[in-house]
Amino acid sequence: MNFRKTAILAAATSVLALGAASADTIKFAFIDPLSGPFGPSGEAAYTSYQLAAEHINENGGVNGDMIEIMGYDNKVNPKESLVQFQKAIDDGARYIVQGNGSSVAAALIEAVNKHNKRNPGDEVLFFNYAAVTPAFTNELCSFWHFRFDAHADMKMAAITDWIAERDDIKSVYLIGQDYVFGQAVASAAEGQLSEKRPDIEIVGNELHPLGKVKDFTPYIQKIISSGADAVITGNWGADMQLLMKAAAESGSEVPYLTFYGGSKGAVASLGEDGIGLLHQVSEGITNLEASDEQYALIEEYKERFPDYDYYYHRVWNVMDMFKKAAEEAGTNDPIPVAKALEGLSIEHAYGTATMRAEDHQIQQPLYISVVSDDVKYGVDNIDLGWELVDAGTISMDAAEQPTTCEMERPE
Amino acid sequence: METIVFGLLNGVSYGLLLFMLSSGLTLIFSMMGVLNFAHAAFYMLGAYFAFTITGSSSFWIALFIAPVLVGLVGAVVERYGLRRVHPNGHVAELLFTFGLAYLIEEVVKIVYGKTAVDYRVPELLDFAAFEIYGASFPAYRIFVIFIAVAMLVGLWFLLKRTRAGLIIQAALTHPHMVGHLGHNVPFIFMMVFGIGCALAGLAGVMAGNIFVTDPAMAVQMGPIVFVVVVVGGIGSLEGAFLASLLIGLLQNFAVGINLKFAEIFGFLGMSDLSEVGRISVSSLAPVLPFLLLVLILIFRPQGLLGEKEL
Amino acid sequence: MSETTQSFTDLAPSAGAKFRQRTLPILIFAAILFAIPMVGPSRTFYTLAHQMGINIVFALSYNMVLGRGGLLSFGHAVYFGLGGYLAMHAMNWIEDGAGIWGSVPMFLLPLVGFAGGAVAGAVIGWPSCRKAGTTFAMISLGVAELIFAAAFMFDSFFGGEQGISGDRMNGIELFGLSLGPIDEVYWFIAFWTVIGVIGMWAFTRTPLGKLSEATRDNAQRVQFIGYNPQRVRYLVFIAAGGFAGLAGGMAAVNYEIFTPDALSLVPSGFVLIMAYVGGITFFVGPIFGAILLTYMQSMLSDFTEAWLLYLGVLFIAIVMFAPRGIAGIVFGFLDGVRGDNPGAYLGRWLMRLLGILLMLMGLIVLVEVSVRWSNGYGEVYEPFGLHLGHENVLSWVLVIVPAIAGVWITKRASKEEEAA
Amino acid sequence: MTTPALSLKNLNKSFGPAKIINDVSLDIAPGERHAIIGPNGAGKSTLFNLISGLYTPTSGTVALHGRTISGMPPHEINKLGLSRSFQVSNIFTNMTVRENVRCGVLHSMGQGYAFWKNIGSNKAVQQKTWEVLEHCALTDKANVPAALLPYADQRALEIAITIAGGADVILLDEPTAGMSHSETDRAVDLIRRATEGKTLVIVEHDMGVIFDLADRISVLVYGEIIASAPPSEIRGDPAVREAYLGDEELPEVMA
Repeated sequence: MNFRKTAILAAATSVLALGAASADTIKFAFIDPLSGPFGPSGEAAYTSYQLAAEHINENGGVNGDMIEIMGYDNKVNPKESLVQFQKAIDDGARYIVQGNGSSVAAALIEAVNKHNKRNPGDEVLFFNYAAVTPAFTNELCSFWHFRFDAHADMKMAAITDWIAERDDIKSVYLIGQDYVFGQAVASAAEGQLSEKRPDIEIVGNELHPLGKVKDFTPYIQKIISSGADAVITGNWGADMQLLMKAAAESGSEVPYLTFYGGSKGAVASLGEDGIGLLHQVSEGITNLEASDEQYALIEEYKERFPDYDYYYHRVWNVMDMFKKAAEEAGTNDPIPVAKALEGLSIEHAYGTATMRAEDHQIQQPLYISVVSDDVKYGVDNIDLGWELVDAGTISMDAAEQPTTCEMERPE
Repeated sequence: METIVFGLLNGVSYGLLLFMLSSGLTLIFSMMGVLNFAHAAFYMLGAYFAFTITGSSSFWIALFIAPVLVGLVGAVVERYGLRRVHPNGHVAELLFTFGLAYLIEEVVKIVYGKTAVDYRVPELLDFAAFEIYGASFPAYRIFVIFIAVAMLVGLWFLLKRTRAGLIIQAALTHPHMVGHLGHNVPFIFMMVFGIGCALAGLAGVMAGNIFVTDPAMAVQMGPIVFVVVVVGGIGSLEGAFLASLLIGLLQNFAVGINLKFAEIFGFLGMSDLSEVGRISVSSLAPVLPFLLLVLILIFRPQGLLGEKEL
Repeated sequence: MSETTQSFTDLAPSAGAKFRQRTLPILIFAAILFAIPMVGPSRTFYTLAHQMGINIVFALSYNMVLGRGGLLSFGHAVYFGLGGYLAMHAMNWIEDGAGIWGSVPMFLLPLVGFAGGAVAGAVIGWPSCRKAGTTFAMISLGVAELIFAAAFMFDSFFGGEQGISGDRMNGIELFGLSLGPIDEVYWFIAFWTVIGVIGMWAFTRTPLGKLSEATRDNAQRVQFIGYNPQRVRYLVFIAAGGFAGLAGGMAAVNYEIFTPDALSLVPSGFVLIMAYVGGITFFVGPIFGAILLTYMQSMLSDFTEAWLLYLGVLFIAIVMFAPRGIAGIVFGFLDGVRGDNPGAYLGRWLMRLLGILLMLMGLIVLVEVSVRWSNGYGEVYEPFGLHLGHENVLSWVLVIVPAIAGVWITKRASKEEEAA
Repeated sequence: MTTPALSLKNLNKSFGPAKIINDVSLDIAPGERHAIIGPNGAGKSTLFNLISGLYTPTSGTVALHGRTISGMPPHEINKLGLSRSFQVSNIFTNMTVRENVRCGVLHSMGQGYAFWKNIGSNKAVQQKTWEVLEHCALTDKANVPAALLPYADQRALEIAITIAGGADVILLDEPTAGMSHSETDRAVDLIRRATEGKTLVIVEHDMGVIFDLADRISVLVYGEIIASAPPSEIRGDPAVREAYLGDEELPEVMA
């Protein structure tokens, strides 16, 4: 697929539909994997951006200008991302969106900071929709970076909040990948649990190498014999899927609270065994009560992109907040848009989202959901889907975390 | 006690799975000198073929047909690809399989899509065989053990009790001799490559539903197979068997050990605040095979049971 | 002839030939690098050119091991990465300005990378260079896996997943380059690329460089002319590690970030492909390979999501049909044109080219149609205004007819060549 | 008595149960041209491999100018002044003839493992390379890739590499094997000139060559030396005749 061409085509058709020929385009560079092993997760988001942009363009665009989403395949490699970043700037992009991989996000934040410092007048903004390392809105925070996903500590706060209400959970097992992110998840879990439920015992804190484990059965058996009542994991990709498969196979029956249980293919690979086992925390799920427009959107997405499910709800938040900010600022230029974004709130399908001004971290309610066979919308083209658990709605305040950000703002 | 029982059970079942996967590579590597980088890709093909066949008929048919299909693909690859590259030496052959691995993965992505397919354990075996210490041991894993042992016996019979096997065995240890025996060497090579690939395919049929059948499964398994073959020693199926079990057990037991380096080497004054001290044995489990590989190559290049050096 | 040969000087190439074969190509190479900024290239061009410069040095350093030394390594990115990481730390030390680092110009960072790569080569090479062949290849694979795993365990050096980043606009300026804007970085990359290329070319002309080739050809005989092949391999390995580290140092300045991915098997495999596709038997081969594959990696993905498939096909085609790589094709062509019957040669060559293009066309239609069919987004491959859906008969005609015609034409060209 | 150039003492070599070299003792004086003959499988090549360091003896010693060399790696032995050729051409196939010889010259010219010197700029190396090439009549083929040489020239190159390092003890393993008559004559001439003033140990099947070149001949049968004497005595030795019974070459020459 010629990503760029398709996007241009999509933009062009919507322009024609409106008959507005004179409009400029606002160029968004989507820098994420579009090939290779991580291609699917990039593509799921890419298609979401395309659809969101199409809808905005159909309704007259932003300040009369059309949005164009340009895809750049970074192969989840930080260096290649920087190459693609330069290409994007050449192609006229003023907004960068990226989400897969904290290493890539870190590289892009640095690159955007340096670019903006070295090229005044040509500033670009970076909208991060999925890289969750807390540091990006704490010690590494930047005026040019906005995060539209809850960061790891916020997700953990949601999980621990939910656990705190469940009196039947007396012990928790932590398992994660042995690198910065996995370690951060584990220490956040320990810290927050001891604060909210000091009586809960952490019966295991396991770190395994990233992407190297083929068979998780021994880990699961350690979990089972530890007698844990719940498991928390920040695992993603194959490490998540293989962990859950082994858990299902070994007859583990405690809730597994994951960050990425909703990622593509996870539910399908577990099948019925996932019911009641696999939990995830996210900013919205398709089976929540929502407006008819939202249902229509979910169905339209599924129809257009049958391989994927409506998962990246936050992509719509990115685009809607951008539109609102740009219209408040009265221009599509990055600096005024960035200033307008600070403190901006929108009502989205599943609640209110506010861009906190001090660290550019979005604040929104989070939901804990579990795999179920009694749902309106299934995922992975099977009948299983995500259902909100009891007391699974975590309010925006409960998930909010303090920040250490000391932001430097341009004049 | 629990640790030991779990370690043994999982170590053996995982080890046998590794053996299924690596026995084919041992055959190919020992005889043809080709370090087949695409071996794990054939394993992936096995899983995907089984998924397709299971969809249109049943797992039990797939169990027989899928490996045969993979073997045929392997034979075709040998006949029209590898044989052509053979005169350019082993490095060229190795690079050919290196490129082939890329290619198979991309073609699988086009044919089957980029995400995991829903390849399930057959319902007949989808129950817990027994339960110990609260964890259930699935019946399918027992079936895997059974198949792996059957395969070992079958291979052993083929090699020791049939004429073709004797030729192959001679060729395993003395590859240059076979040409002198007046046998059709290219044909034997094609057969060995095909059989080797079929064995990988069988492993794919068995493992694809325990793990995840997606285009990344080949890359995941790739390097570990080499470890088994090299550690076991060239020309030695027994070595590959031993190495598979060793690696399976090593990994599984290491997972059960929660000690950190600081606790082990504490007498050297290592603190658990230092980066080295923080590392725990269990977190190292998955990289242990590679450590084993490097150590074996440095100190015993012929492998555990091999007769000659690489 | 032997009677007319009076002294050894007659055996060596003449000064003119030396100039033509050795100095001139380097001068042309440098002149091209010098001329590039004159045409006012875009950022994309600069970025690609930088990546190419880095990959040229990296691929050439790999070929010191594979092409010149006969050692197949699956872990060459380890030296690139470790050299780059050291350079990255040095960049931050320069920024801090503590001690001696305050007086080190950023421009010289690749030398730090060189040192880092060479030290890594010296440590890792010690156990691994005792054996050549498959043993060496397997050790390199195991070591690469171990180092990559270690990269996620030792955050103080590797910086975890986010890696180590820095700011190149610090320290003393050399040649009046602040290294801030991309066109200033260009001179930095160009300078070190030329240094790297000259350095590695010069290496092939040294006794050790020649012994490396001798060891590759016949390690046993090297023992009987008084050299220890293990030691030759070891020293070459250190030098190659150093030049890989030099490339890493260049990358550190260019990207201002190093992450553990740089050490993984992926870049190690990629450098192998670059060197082999370019042609490992020629010194310039890896340069061709680095340029082509860098371009493919960063630009082809704009046109097709199946670029990895095309890369795989290219690689296999080179291994099967042109084991001497692109350089082999280029020099073979030049020899043929200068040969006895250039007209007939050119004819056969064009015919073969036509055949290959036809096969390529069939392949492209097949892949592009299938990819869109497989995605199921309802997109259709539309080259030149054609509408090639998978249900369209024309699509499959455009796959099969060119493919068969291409195979037939290439076969005929080969037959004619045998006859000639 | 002067120290022998090469001295073998009670040398034994076994491969598993097979005893290939059995208690061989032999002294070769400096400047002597010594031939070793014997039927196929007698252990001649094994003996060469033991002397040159490719194999380590099971027991016994080899001494070069009185210095024990058994157990040393081949390149150390070579540095002490012993060089050998191979029965099967063992050259650097992807290099030119000149580069092949130059590699052989390098070490004796003190070039070591240098990576800071240009190989082309050292006059002494070039001079010596040219001398060796001229000696072996290979100057007109100097820039031909070694793999493309005709067989006889490959054998000449084999000898050229062997003598290039200036060793004073030269071991030649069947230098004329597979050559035509005229080629053999040229080769013998070459060997004679190339080993002037040096100690030569040669294994050969061509008895014409042996009796032409050698000062002394040792007969190796089943890993044991059954006779060691000047050519004239070897001709009449009954033990040698018996060992060679049925072998076609020896009786013909001895007749």
